[in-house]
Amino acid sequence: MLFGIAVFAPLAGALVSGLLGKAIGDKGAMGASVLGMVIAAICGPVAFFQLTGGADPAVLDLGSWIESGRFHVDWALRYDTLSAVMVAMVSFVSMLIHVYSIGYMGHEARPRYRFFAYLSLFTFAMLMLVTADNLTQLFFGWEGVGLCSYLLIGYWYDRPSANAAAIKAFVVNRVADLPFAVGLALIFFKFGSVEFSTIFPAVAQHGADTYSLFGSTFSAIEVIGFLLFIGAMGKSAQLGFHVWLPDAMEGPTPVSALIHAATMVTAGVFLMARMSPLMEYAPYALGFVTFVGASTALFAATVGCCQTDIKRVIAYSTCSQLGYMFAAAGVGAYQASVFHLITHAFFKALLFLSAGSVIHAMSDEQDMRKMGGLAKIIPITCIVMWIGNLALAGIPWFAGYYSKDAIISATYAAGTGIGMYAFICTVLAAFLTAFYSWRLLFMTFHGTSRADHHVLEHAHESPWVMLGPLVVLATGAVFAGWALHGWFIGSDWPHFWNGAIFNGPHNQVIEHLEDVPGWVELAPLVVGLLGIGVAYVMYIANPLLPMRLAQQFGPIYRFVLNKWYFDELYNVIFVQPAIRLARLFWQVGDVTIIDGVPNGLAELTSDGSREVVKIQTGSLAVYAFAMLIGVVVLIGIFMLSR
Amino acid sequence: MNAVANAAGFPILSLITWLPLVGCLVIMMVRGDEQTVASNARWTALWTSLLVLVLSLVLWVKFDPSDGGFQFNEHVTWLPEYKVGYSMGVDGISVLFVLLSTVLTPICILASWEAIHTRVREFMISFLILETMMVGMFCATDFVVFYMFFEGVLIPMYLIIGVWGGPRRVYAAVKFFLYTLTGSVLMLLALIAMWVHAGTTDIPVLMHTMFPAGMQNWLFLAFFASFAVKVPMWPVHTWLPDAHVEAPTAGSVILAGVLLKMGAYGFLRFSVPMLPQAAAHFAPFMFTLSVVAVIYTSLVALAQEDMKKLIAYSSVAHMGVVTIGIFTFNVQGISGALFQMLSHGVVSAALFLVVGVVYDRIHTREIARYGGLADRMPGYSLVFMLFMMASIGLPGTAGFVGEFLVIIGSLQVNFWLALLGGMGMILGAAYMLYMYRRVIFGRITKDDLRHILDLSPREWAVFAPLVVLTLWMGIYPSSFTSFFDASVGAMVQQHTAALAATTKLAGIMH
Amino acid sequence: MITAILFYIFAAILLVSAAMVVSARNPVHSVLFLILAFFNAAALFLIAGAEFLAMILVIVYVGAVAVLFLFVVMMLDVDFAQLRGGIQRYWLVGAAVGTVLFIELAAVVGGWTLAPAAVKLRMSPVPTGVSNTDALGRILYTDYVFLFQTAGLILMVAMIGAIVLTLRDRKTSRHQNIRRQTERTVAETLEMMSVSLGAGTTQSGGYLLPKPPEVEPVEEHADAGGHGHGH
Amino acid sequence: MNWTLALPEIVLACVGMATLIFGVLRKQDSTLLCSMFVIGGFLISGLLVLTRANGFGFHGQFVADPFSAFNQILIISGATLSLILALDWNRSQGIARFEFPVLMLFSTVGMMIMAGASNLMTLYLGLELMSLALYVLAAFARDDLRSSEAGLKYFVLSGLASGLLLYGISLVYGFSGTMDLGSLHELLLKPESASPGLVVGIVFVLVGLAFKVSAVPFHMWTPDVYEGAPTPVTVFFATGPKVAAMALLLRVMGTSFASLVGAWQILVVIVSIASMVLGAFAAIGQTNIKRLMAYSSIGHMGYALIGLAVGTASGIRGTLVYMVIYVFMTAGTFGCILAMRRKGKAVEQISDLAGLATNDPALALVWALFLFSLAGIPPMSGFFGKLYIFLAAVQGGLWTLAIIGVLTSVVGAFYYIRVIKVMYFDAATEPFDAKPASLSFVVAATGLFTGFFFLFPAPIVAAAQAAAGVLFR
Amino acid sequence: MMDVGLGHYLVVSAILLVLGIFGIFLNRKNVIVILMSIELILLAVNLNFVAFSAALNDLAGQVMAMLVLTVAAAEAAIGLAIVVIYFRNRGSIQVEDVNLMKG
Repeated sequence: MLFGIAVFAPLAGALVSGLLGKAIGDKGAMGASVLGMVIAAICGPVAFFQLTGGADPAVLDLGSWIESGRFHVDWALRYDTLSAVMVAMVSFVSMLIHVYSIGYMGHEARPRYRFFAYLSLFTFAMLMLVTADNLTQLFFGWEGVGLCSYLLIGYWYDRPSANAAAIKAFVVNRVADLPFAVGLALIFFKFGSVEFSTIFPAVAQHGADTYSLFGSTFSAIEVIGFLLFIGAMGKSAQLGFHVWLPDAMEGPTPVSALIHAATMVTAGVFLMARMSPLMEYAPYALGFVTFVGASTALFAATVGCCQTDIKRVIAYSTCSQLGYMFAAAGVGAYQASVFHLITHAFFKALLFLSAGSVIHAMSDEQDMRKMGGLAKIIPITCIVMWIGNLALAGIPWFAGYYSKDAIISATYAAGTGIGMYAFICTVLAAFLTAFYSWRLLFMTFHGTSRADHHVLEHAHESPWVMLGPLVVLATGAVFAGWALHGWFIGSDWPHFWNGAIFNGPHNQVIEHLEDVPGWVELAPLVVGLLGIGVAYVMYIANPLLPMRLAQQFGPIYRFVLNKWYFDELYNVIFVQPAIRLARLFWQVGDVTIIDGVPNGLAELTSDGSREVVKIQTGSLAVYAFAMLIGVVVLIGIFMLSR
Repeated sequence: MNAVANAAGFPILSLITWLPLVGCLVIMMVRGDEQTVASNARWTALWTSLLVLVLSLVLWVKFDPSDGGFQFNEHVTWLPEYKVGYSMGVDGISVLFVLLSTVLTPICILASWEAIHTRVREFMISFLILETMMVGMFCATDFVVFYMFFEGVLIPMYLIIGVWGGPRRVYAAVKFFLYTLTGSVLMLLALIAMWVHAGTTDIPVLMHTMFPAGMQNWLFLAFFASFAVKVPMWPVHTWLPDAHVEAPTAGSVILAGVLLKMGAYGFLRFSVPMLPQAAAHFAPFMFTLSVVAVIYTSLVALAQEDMKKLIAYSSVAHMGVVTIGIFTFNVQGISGALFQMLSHGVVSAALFLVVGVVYDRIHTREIARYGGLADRMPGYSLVFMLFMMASIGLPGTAGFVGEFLVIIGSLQVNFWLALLGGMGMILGAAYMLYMYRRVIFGRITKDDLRHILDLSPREWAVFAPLVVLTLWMGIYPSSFTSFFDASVGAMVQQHTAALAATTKLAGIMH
Repeated sequence: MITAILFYIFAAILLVSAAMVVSARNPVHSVLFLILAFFNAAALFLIAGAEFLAMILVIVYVGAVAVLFLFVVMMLDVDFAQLRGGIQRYWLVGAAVGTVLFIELAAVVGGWTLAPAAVKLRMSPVPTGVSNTDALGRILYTDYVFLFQTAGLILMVAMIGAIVLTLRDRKTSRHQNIRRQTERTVAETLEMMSVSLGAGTTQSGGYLLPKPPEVEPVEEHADAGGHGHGH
Repeated sequence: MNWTLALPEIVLACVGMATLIFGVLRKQDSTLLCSMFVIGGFLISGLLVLTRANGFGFHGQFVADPFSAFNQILIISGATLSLILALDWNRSQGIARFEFPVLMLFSTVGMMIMAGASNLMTLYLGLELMSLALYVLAAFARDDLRSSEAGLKYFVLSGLASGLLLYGISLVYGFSGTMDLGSLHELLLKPESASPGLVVGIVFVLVGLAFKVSAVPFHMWTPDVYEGAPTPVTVFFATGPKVAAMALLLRVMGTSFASLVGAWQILVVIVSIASMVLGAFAAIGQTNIKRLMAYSSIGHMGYALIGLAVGTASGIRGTLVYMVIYVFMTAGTFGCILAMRRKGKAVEQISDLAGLATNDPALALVWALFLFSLAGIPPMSGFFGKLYIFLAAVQGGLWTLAIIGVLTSVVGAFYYIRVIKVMYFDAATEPFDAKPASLSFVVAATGLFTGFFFLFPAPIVAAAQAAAGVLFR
Repeated sequence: MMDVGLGHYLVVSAILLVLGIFGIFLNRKNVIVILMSIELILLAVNLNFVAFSAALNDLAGQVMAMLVLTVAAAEAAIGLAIVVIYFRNRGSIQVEDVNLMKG
C-alpha cells in the first residue's frame, strides 16, 4: 500500500502541477509537486524498511492492460527487495532534487509549474520502471523516462542547442529501445508471457532453446540477452549510445542530477539486475555486457579528463561509473552493481547539485576555465563537492569506496579473460576518475580566480533551500556505503535480496569478493591517490603543464577533447546519409519515379488522345476509308481465324 | 426488413448508416440567405452526426464481444436473380470502425465550423453522405453492397478535396479519384469472379468458401490493387500526401481517420479469410512492401517542409505497420494491426486537426513559417505534444499498443520483420520531434505569430474527446481489444485450419 | 451462248460506266454514265429473268432518280472549272484495301454452294407457269404487305424530309398569291402620272404604285403556300 | 395473319400521318400541338406494346415477344424524352416546325419495326425508315452549316453502311435461301450449312449494325454528327437508334447466328475493345461537351457489346440492362446540356460550365450524378450496368474484355470527373438562362432513375431476364 | 436463265460494290458523286439479289430488290435535299470542304 503511494504520489503531483499549474500558480504547483515527492520519499523508504524488516514480497495488481490472445499484460507493481531499494532511492533523491529546484529555478522568468510537473512525472516514470511486474510495463516506464528526459533537456525550448540535445536524447534512446522491444517480443515468443513471475522459473527449461539468425543458430536466451542489453546501453549511455548524455547537460542542472543520479541512466543497470535470472543463462551476452561496461568506464574517463564544462566532466564521470556497474553485472555481481548504483546516486546527485550551486553562484557560467578560487566565496558548496568527489574516487570509507572496490574485486574474482580486461580497464578508469575529479575541484575552487570580476561581485553562496539537499546528500555520500554494504554484498546478501536477484549455481562471484588478493583491493586506492596527486601537480603546482602537454600530444589531446569524434562519426555514417537518403527518396523516389510513372501515363494518355483524334479529320473520305478498313480487317480476321 | 433479429431489436445498422442522409435532406430544404443557410446547415449536420453517434453507442453497449461472428444482422432481398441481398451486420472487427467513423464525423463538422465559410451547405451534405458511405461500408456483409459503399466514398471525398481544398486541389482530387478507382475496378472483377465461382456474394458464406489455389492468387492480386492503393502501401502511396495537403482540415481528418482504414479493413475482411493460401503465399511480398513503406516513407517524412505532408507520410508508415500485422496471421499481429488502425484513426486525425488549428490562424502549413508557438499557445502545445507522442508510439498512449502488438506478432514470423518494421519507432520519433521543435519550440520571430491565440473553447471541444480516447486507448486498451479478440481468434483459427487442409491435401496428392 | 455473250457485253459496259461515274471530272458526265450503268444493269436483270425489276429500274432510276441528280447538278450551279479533279492522296493505299476487299469477296462468292437445306427454306418459291410480274404481284400485297407499307412510309418520310429541308421563303423567290391577285383593284395597280417632256419619272418622284411586296405578311404567305404544297 | 401484333406500330404510323395532315392544314404554328399529339401517340403505342399478345405476324416477318417489347418500350421512352427536350429548344433556336415531331415519330416507328423484325427484309426497311428520318433530323437546322454538314456526313456514311448491310443480307440470302431469322437459326444448327459466303454475309450485317451503334471503327460519324445536329436530335441519336440497332444485333447474332458464335465472337470482341479504348482515350482532349458525349457513347457501346460478345443469356441480359441505364443517363445528361444557354444562345464548350455549382446548384448536382453514373461509380445506375456486363463477361470467361473494360472505365472516369471539376471547382462565370419546365422535368425524371436505380433494380433486371430468355428458347 | 453462272453475276456485283466504295472514299470532287456511288453500291446489291433469286428460284430476292430500289430512290431524294441545303450554307460541295467539324 505504502509502496503504491510511493509510486503514484509523484504522478498526482505532476498532474496537479502540470494541468492546474496555470490556475493555482507557480507556488501552488511547486507545492503540489514537492508535496507529492515528500509523500513518496517517506513511503518509499518505509516500504523498503518494511521489507528488510521481514515483510513478504508481493505483487500489487492494478488492473488489466493489454490483452490479445495469449498475450496478456497487467498493470501491476512488483514489491521485492530490488524494486523497494530502487523506489526508496529514487523517491528520496528525487525529493531532494525537487526541493533544491525550488531554489535553483527561483530566477526563472517563465512559469515554473511545467518544470516541476516534468520532474515529478520523470520520477513517476522511473518508479513505474523499477516496480514493473512485467517487461511491457517496464517498457512503459522505460519510454516514460525517455519522454521526460526529452521534455526536461529541452526545457529551455527557446535555445536551439537545448532542443537539439533533447531530440538527440530521445532518438538515440529510441534506437536502443527498438532492440529492447524486439527482445521483449522474442521473450513472449519463447516463453508465452512477458511477466517476470512466469519467465523466471521457465528460463532453466528454455535454456537449450535456439533461435535462427544471420543464417545460423543461437541460443534463444543469448539473443534475448543481447537485445535487452542493447536497450540498456541506450538508456545507460554505454559506449556507442553515450552520445546523448553529455548533450543532455543542456537541461537545467537539477535535471542533470535527476537523470544521472536517480533516474534514467540507472534503468539499464536495473534492467540487468532485474533480468538476472535470464542473463545468468546467457554467458556470451554477459561477457559482452562486461566488455562494453569496462570499455565505457575507461573511455568516458579519458574524455572526462579534457572537458572544460563543469557539468560535462561530471556527465562523463556518470558514463564511466555506469560502465563500472555494467562490468560488475556482466561478471555476475549484480548485487555489487546495484550497490554502486545506490551509492552513486547519492554522490552523483550531490556532485551535480553542487555544480548547480556553483553555476548558480557564477551567474550561469559553466566553463571551469573561467572559475577558480571559489572555495572562499562558496565554502559550503566547496565542502560538499569535495565530499562528493571523495566518494566518487573511492577514497576509503566514503560511499564509493565500498561499492567501487567491490566491483573491481568482482571483475578480478570472476577469473575470466573478459573479467581481467574489465579489471584493467576499471583500475585505469579509477586513476582517471580521481584525476578528473580533482582537476574539477582544483580548477573550480582553488588556485587563482580566472573569472570576470562582474561575475565575482555577484557570486554568493546558494540559499538554504539548495544547500539543505546538498548537505543531506553529502551525508549520504559519506555514510551510505558503510551503512548498506552489509546488506547488499555482505555475507547476509541472500537473505537481503530474497531472490530478487538471481545468481546461477556456477556464479560464486559475490562469495569470492573477499577472496581476492590484497593488491587487488588496494589497487583502486593507490591509483586514486595517484590521480589526485597528478591533478595537483598539473593544476595547482604547475598550471602551465596541461597546456604544454596538450601541445605536445596534440592529436591525442584533440581526439580526447572531441570525445573520440563519436558525434562526427555518427553524423557522417547515420545522420547525413539519412538526410540525403530522405531527400533522394522524396525528390527522386516519390516525385520523379513513383509519381512520374502515373503522371507520365497521364501525359501519354493525353498525347495518345490527341493522336487518336487526329484520325478524326472531319473528312468524309477518311471516315469511309476507316469503315472500309474495318470491313476488310474484320473479314480478314474472320477468314484467318476460321 | 424481413430478417431483423438482433440485440437492439430494430435495424440499428441501417439506421446508423442512412440517418445522415436524412440530415442531408433537411439541409437541402433549408431556404434563406446565405448566412441562415450556412448556420442551419452546420447545426443540422452537427445534430445529425451526434444522433448517429448516440445510436452507435447503443451498438457499442449491446455488442456481445464473446461472439466471434456477425451481429445485428439484417437482410433484405435486393437482386434476387443474382442472389445479392442488402445484408448488414457487424463483427468484432468492424464494430469499432463504425464507432470510429461516427465519432470522427461530428468532430470534423465541429472542426470545419469556421474554417469552411463558402458553400457550407454543400460541404455539410458531402460530409453526411461521406458518413453514410463509411458506416455502410463497415456494416455491409454483402460484397456488392460493400463495393457500392467502398466506391461511393469517392464521390463526396472528391468534392470535399476539390471544392474546399488548397491551391493544387484539382490535381490532388483527380489523383485521389483515379488512383482509388483504378484499384477498385480491379477488385470489382475479383468480386465478380468470386461471385461466379461461389454463386453468392454473402461475405460470411464467402469466408467459408474454398477457392482453387490458382484462382486465389489472381483474386488476391486484384484485391491487392484496390486495398493497397487505399491503405496506401508503397509504392502507390503518393496520392495520399497530395490529397492530404490539399484537402480542408476536416477532409484530411476523415481521410486519415477512416478512409485509409478501408484498405486494411478490406485485407482483413477479404484477402486473409477468403484467400488463405494466396495470403500466405503473398505474405513475404506484403511484408517487403510494408517494411519499405515504413522505412522509406519515414525517411521521406523527415525531409518534408509542409506539416500536413509530413503527417501524411507518417500515415503511410503507420499503415505499413498495419499491413505487417495483418499478414502475420497470428492473434497478436492482427489485433495489433486492428488496434493500430484505431489508434491511427484517432491520433492522425487529431494531428491533422492540430495542423488545422494553426492553419486557420496563419493560413500556411509550411513548417518554416512557424516557431516558438509554445510561448503564445501553451494549451495547443500540450495537445500537440500528446498526439505527437501518441503518433510515435509512446507507451500509455494509443499509439503504443498497436505497434507493440505488431512487433510481437511479426517476431513470430521473422526477426528482421520485427526489427525493420519497428524502424518506424525510431524514424517516427526523429521526424515528429523535428517538426514539433520547428513549430512549437524556439523563439517567435515571425510577426504574425506574436498575437496568435491559444485554443478556443470550440477547439477544446474538438480535441477533448480525442485526448480522452488517446489516453484511454493507451492505458486501458483491453476495453477495445476485447471487442475483436473473439473475431480475430476465430479468423486466425480458420486461416490456420485452411492452410493445414491444403497441406494435407498436398500430402495426399504426393 | 448468246446470253453469255450478251451478259459479258452488258456487264463490261456496266462496269466501265460505273468506273466512269466515279472518275469523270464533270458531274454531268457522271450522271450520264450512271444512266448508262442503270440501263446495262436492267439488261442483266433481264438476263436473270427479272423482267419486272428491269423495267422498274429503267423507269424509276433512269426516269426519276438520275434525272433528279442531273437536275440538282445543274441547279447547284457549281463552277465545274473550279472543281478539283483527281483522287485522294492515299489512293494507292485505298486502292490496295479495295482490292483486298474484292479478293476477299471473290474468294467467298466464287465458291458458291447452296446449303442443301436451303431449298426448303425459301420464302416464296417461284410459282410455275406464271409470268414474273404476275408472280410478284401475287405476293407483294399479301405476304409482303407489311414491308410494302413500310416502304410506303419510307417514301413519305423522304418526301417530308425533302420538303422540310429545301422549301424556304427567300426574299428573292416569287410566289404566286392568288388571293392578292384576284382581290386587287385598279386603283392600287394603276397610277396616272403627268410627266413633263424630256424628263424621266424619277424627277417627279418616281412611280408610287404598285409597291413591290418587299416583305409579305406571314399569314398571307401561309395561306398561299400551305407549306409548300403546289410548288 | 395476325396484324394486331403490329398494332403499336400501325397506330403510331396513323397518328403520325394524322398529325402531318393536321399540321399542314392548320394555319397557325402547330408545333406544340403536333408534339403533344406525337407524345400521346408514343404513350398509346407504349401501352399497346405492353398489352399485346406474343407471336409472329405478317408471314413471319414481324414478331412480338418480350424481347421486342422490352426494346420498343425503351425506344419509345428515349423518343419521348428527346421530344420533350426538343419542345423548348427548337422554339428558342427558331427551328420549331411541326415536321419535327412527325419525323421523330416515323423514325421511332422504324426503330420499333427493327426491334420487332424477325426477317432481314423487315430489318432493312425498319432501319431505313429510321435512318431516313434521322438524316433529315440531323440537318433540321437547315440554315446552320454545322447541322447540314452533320446531315450530309451522316447520310453519306449511313448510306455506305446500309449498302454494306444490304450486301451482307444478299449474301446471307444467297447462301442460305432465306432471310427469315428463325429459319436461319434452324439451318445453322447444322455446322456444314455455314458456308464461307454466309459467314462473310454475317460480317457485313454486323458492320451495318455496328455503324448504327457507332462501334469502332464504324464510329467516325458520331462525334461530328453529335456536335453538328441540333441538340435534341443528338439526344434522339444517342438513345433510340442505339437501342434499336443493339436489339437487332442481339437478335440477329444471338438468335440466327447463335450457333456460329465461335466465328463471330472474336469480331465482336475486337469491335468492343476498340470502342471502349477509343471512347475512353479520344474523349480526353475534347472541349465541346457534345463531342465529349459522342465519344462517351462510343465507349458505352463498347461495354454494351461485351454482353453480346459473351453470347449467353446472361450477357444479353446484361446488355439490355445496360441499354436501359444508358438511355436514361444519356438523355438526362443531354437534358443538362440543353440547359446551357446564355441569352438564348446555346453554348457547348466545357469551359462554359465553370462554376455551375454556384450558379445553379440543383442542375450541377444532377449533372454530377449523371457524370458519376456515366463513369460507373456506385451507387449510380451506371455502375449496375457495368456490373451486369462484367458479370456476364466473367461468367463467359472473357477476361480480356473484362480487364480492358474496367481499365478503360477508369480512363473514362477521368474525363467525366474533369467535367465535374469544371462545374464544381472552377470560379463561377455568367449564369445560364432559366430552365424551361419541360427540361427540368426530363432531367429530374432521369436523374431520379439514375440516382435511385439501386433501390429497385429488380423489375428492370427481371424484364431484361425475360427478354433475353426469348432469344434462348 | 442459266446460261450464265451465278458466279459471274456475283463477281460483277462485287466489282460494282468495290467501285462504289472507291467512289465514296477516293474521290475529291463533289458530294454528288458520292451520292451516285451509293446508288452504285445499291445497284450491286440488287444485282446480287436478282442473281440469287434466279439461282434459288425464289421470288423473295426480287421483292427485296424492289424494296431496295424504293429505298434507294428515297435516299437519293433526301440525299440531294441535304446536298442542296449544304450547298446553300457552304457555297461549295467539294468533298474536301466538308470538314468543319473534326477532332
